[in-house]
Amino acid sequence: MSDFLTQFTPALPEIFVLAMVSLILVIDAAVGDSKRYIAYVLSLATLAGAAFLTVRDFSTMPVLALGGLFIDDPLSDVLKLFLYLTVAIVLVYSRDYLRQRGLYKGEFFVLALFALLGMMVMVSASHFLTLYMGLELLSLSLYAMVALQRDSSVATEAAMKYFVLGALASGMLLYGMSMVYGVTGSLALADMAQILADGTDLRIPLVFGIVFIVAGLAFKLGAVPFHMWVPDVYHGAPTAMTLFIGSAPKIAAFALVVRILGQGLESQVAEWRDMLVILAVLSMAVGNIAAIAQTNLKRMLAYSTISHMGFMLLGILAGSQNGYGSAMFYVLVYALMSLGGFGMILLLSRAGFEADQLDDFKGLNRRSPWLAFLMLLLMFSMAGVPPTVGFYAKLAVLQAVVEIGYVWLAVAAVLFSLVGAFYYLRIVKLMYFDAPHDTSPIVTSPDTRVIMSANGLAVLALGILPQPLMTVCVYAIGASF
Amino acid sequence: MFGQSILSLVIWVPILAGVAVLATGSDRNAVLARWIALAGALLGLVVAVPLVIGFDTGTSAMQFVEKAAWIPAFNIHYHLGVDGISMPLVLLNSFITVLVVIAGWQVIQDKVAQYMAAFLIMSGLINGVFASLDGILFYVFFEGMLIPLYLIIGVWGGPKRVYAAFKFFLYTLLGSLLMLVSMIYLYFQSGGSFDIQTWHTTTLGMTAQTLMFFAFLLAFGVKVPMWPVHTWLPDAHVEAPTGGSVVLAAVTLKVGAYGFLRFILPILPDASAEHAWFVIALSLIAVAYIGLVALAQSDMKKLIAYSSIAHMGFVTLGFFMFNPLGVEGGLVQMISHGFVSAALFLCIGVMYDRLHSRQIKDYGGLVNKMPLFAAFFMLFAMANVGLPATSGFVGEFMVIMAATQVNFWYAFVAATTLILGASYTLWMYKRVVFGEVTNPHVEELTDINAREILLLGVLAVLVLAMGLYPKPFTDVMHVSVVDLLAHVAQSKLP
Amino acid sequence: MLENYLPILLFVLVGLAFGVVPIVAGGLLAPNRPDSEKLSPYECGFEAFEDARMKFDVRYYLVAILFILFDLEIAFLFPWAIVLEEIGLAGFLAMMMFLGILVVGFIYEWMKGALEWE
Amino acid sequence: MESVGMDWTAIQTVVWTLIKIMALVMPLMLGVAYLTYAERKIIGWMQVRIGPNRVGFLGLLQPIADGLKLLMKEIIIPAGANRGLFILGPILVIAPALAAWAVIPFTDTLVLANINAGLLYVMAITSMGVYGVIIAGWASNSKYAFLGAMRSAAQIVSYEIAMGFALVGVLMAAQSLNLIDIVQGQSGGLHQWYIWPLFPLFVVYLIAGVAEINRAPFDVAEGESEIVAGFHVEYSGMAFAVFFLAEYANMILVATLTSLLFLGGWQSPVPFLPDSIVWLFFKIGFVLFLFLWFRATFPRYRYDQIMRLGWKVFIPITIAWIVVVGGMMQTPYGYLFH
Amino acid sequence: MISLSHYLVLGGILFAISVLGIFLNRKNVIIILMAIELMLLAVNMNFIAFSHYLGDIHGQIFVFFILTVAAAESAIGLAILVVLFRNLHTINVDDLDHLKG
Repeated sequence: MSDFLTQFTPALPEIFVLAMVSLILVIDAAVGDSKRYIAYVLSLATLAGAAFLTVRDFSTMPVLALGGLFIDDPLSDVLKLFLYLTVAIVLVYSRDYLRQRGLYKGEFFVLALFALLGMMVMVSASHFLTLYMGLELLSLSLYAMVALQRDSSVATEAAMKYFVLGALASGMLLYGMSMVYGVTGSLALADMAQILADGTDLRIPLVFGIVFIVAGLAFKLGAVPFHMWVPDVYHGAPTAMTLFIGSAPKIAAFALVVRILGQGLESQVAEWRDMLVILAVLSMAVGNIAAIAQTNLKRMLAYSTISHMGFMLLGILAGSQNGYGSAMFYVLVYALMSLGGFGMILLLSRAGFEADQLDDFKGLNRRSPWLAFLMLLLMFSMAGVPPTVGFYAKLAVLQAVVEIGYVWLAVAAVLFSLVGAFYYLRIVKLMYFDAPHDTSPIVTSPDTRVIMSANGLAVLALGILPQPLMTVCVYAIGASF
Repeated sequence: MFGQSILSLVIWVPILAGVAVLATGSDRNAVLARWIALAGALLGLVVAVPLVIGFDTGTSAMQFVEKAAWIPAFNIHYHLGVDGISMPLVLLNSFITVLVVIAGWQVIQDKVAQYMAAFLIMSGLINGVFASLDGILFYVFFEGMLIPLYLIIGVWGGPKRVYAAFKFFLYTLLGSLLMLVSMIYLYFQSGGSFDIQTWHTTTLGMTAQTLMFFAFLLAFGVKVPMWPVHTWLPDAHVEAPTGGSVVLAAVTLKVGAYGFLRFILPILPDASAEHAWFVIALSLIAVAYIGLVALAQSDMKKLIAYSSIAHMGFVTLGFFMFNPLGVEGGLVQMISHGFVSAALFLCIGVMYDRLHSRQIKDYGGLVNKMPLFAAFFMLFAMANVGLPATSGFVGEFMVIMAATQVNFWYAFVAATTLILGASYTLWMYKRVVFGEVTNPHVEELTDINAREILLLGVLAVLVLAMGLYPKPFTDVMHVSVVDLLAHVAQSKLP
Repeated sequence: MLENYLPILLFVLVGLAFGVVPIVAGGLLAPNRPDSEKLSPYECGFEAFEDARMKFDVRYYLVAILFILFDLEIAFLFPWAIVLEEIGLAGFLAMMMFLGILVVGFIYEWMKGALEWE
Repeated sequence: MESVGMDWTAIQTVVWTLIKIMALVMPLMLGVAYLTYAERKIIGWMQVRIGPNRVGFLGLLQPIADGLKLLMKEIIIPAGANRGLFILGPILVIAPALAAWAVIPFTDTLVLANINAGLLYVMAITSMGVYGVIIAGWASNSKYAFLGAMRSAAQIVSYEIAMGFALVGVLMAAQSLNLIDIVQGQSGGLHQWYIWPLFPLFVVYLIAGVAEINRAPFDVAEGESEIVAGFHVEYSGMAFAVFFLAEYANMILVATLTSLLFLGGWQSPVPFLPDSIVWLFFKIGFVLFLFLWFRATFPRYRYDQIMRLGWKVFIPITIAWIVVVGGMMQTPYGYLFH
Repeated sequence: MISLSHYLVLGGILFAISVLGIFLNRKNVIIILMAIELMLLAVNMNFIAFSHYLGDIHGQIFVFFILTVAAAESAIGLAILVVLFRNLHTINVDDLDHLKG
């Protein structure tokens, strides 16, 4: 009996979140619309509680649990803490926006927390089954979140597209998994890695499986040529949902990629590296070039996401601890910037008005110098200009790529990031050089303003002192591999 | 008390002052912002003074060194230090900052705090560029200064400011990104170090050297700017406010030239020697061709901008002569150009503030209305031409001498600039200052005020001092230059 | 093992035959004199005035969706129920967690009125 | 030549199996026929009427006459109907109703296919019937048929959940999906029958069974007074007869399953009497009588009441009882539930 | 005798059909939903075949979970479809073209 219960200890944060989501679901349905703050406060409390549990049981070495399905290692614990933080910020930013649009429902919190749970399972997965279950819990929650704005035709259309392509991606991933299972006879990543390291003569089905797995992962990441859904979904979804989709799930997607390619298929790096190279180059190229043509900020940031995912893949494809560490750093930094970028759209939006057109940012410096300054930091960070943290993210992945001798890839990457700089600069130009065409005052709640300030300044502070975050990433990867 | 961290102070005092200025907020507190800015700039200059007093001219080693681990994950250090090459540049920058703040005192009425802060922050960053001994630290400052400069051009510039700001930013970024890749490559070649001095002793194959040579050349060449990647400069100058132009010409361009000395020559000596002809060719084209282009300008600012390009051609030419005279000549030319171009842009600013035009044809007969100004303007024009007894003469003379030692034809082509420079500068001066007053607006002009006299006066003293007695300047840099050339002479091939 | 399923296959075929044969027989034996009045849908005696394949209440969809979900949970319960004796308390508790989550979902549906018909 | 020999054995097996199948189906059909007769008679008695009494002795030939009459009626396929699907509907309804019988045991040994997944098979095959209903309703191109089909389908799937949960209880007690094992788990007399420990599940199963086959009082899908005859309003002649056959075959099937799962199947209620197939027939008869009794007694439920009963009463009851059974099995009193 | 590769080829064919169904179908979103289900079934086919030939039960357990997820997925897919239809009054794939740019 006690054995039965102790095996759940590593998964305590997950269990806690699940219990709390269930509670919130029922409580919110019971108290109704007038007391929505209960769900809000409980959600934040859940995140805090989960963070407490994660920190309390922080494991300094990998611990397998639940019959090898679940792993509690420093990587998962660190990523989880960032997930809590990201989701918490999303909840704060979204509050006013959702309330003004009648989307401030208990379902939003429940879906967000379920998505979080899925992500937690993903980052702690050591088995194809848990990976898949976590991924689907995340994906299904996200589909529903996008469709939460039931009376909006663009939102539902975005949800449909997201759903179809997301399901397709899952299917591809599963198909690849089935092939790898057939070759190795195992679904557990560690066993699989062991068997593959010993060598197998079933090369063809194995490569076949890897191709499908990589394609599935690329779909989930939104890497070109599997990126079609990203702009449509980012554009069509209510901005609060876009904020969510654009931040935390990227962290989980990183975990997914590292777990499968870095841990399970570690020995097959030669097989998947070339595929990732193609994906990365295409993503950086298409993402950055297509972004220039956009007039909608959400759409522009969607293409920018594509290019950032391409950059993140640079770190992964190095196939080394350094590479994974740099990709982790990249993805955490990206989540931070993405939160700020979409958060700014939320902050500037009002009831009946979406600040998602580029023109809405015109003359922001005159309307609110502080917000403009924060946005400036975020944009320069996305462009990778020091002294913002985005620079170190790029530095880290470029270094990983040069380390394996792919200097040409690094050169290509910086050339594309130059293209990227153009459209980030354009935002700064709109905010600083142009006259505002909307002079209505910007109303924000104090707490969102504080968080946004912290978010923007974090980009600068981490840019001046990036070491702590890097230490965390290096430690998490180093202690988990 | 701060003896161990003078360089840090030189960097951070202006930046913190900039933040303090920003904190004054809206234009209601413009006066306060101006005074804080002036105080910050002066303080920045004051903390730089110990660099001169305490400088040991007898050693080529780095002085005032500070070193602390910054990003251990990549072995990146907060590593500062100056030698005879960089110390004068730090001082130049700190000095120009004060001028810029004063220059913008009345002209800038819109978003004063942001304007002043941008300049102060940029000043700190540029000091950082000159003082960095760690590659990534250098890169951070090098890139970071783009942000304030981009805003300065874009927010307070003229009608084509957006175009100019973009062009400037993207050109520079292109070069520096390639440099970044090179630095990462160097990191691995040097066994995991971003230390610039370590790189000076790192062996590199010829192919790698060549590729990196061109990467660095692009990065610094854009900043210098060298022909044919110079086109952002005229645009940026024309559109930038006076302070922007001053900083751009007097300091920013030096950052590019400095990179040649700190990176290209010592790290890639073999490639530098191999491709010296290329740089020399570009420099000579800049000197001669750009001189001709300048002749055709009707906009005074553009004219001075092109003249800057030509003068910077001298600098790079001097560097690639690989002898002390050439390198020192180039350095002197850098400092001199810093004063002269700053002064000229200030002069144009003085006129622009009164008439809101930079077109030569809108002026004429200024001497009648602004005799004092005409005198200052004359001095600086002469310095730009390279008349003996002005600072401009010293640098150009040294470079031409050095070129003669290497190849007569280099010297010959370089010398054409004396003629061309005299032509466009003096022709402009004549059209603007002399002649009849044709424009009714010129009738209403008043001579320069005390603030302007102070600015131009200080610069005039410096220009004359450097022209008459350049020895203290060359003394400071001599040992470092000799040491640098010793490095350059040593092959880095494995 | 597999031969046990032969009768089943045959039985399914027989079942289909029991559907086909009477209809064919009816078609052959019974008179067949269609006319347009006779062929019009009977409905409730009135003439039909629009296509019968109309939109229907979205609640039918809801029932279908809920059915899919619950039916699958039953699929999990079946094997569990059979081996409950062997897997003991741990197995029981594991399934209780599962059922607990299911019940939460059920309560939520109930509260949200998904189970209300009118 | 060997292959020919093998073919011969195979053919022999097939033919022999077909014969057995017919031996099962024919009595079943007869049962269906006389169930309709019994229904009319019993309900007649309950309502103090006589029921059919003209054709044959006591009206015993009435079902035959009905069948012949239907055979001679024209099968009308309405204009606008989808012909293929219109015909397919009834076939898809009757085929599962019969095929389910393949695994039903009548005694320890008398079973056509003794498969381990017997109960699962029954569940699977019977739930196919709903396709026929929906296809029939949709193909008819008639609003009432369509509405009836939708109602019927929603009702069937709703009660299928409760039914499934109820079966989970049986499985927990029997620990086997094999129907013979399930019956043998109830050996030892009346008190061993699963009806006692699983009484709530028994009730749910019985009522859900009635609902599943659209019998009164859950016959809103047909609802003569509301939507004429539901999904088969447009059917006539033998096409209608097939639906009719299927409904009664399903009734007998549910009664049989109830007997097997809860009432000890062919086992004798008392130790001193031998187990026999007769017991099974008796129990089936009893359950069928209950069905008829319900029809005669209860007024028709309203549709929303039906749905509420299924979702809000039965599902909670079954889940709760599963928890109780499972929990009790973890205690020393677990034997009570075996 | 039916060998592993037969199952795999069947799985592959089903998978290919479903992918084509998603990409070539321009008519009806429901067909896409069905194609998605088919895709998961193709995967299940693979898993079961491998599981059987490897003598390893885990593959079949995985199938169980895939089935569950497939059900949840189709539930959400249908729900989105209903909402979509209410907004657009169509489920034609070609009509889902409001998001462009």
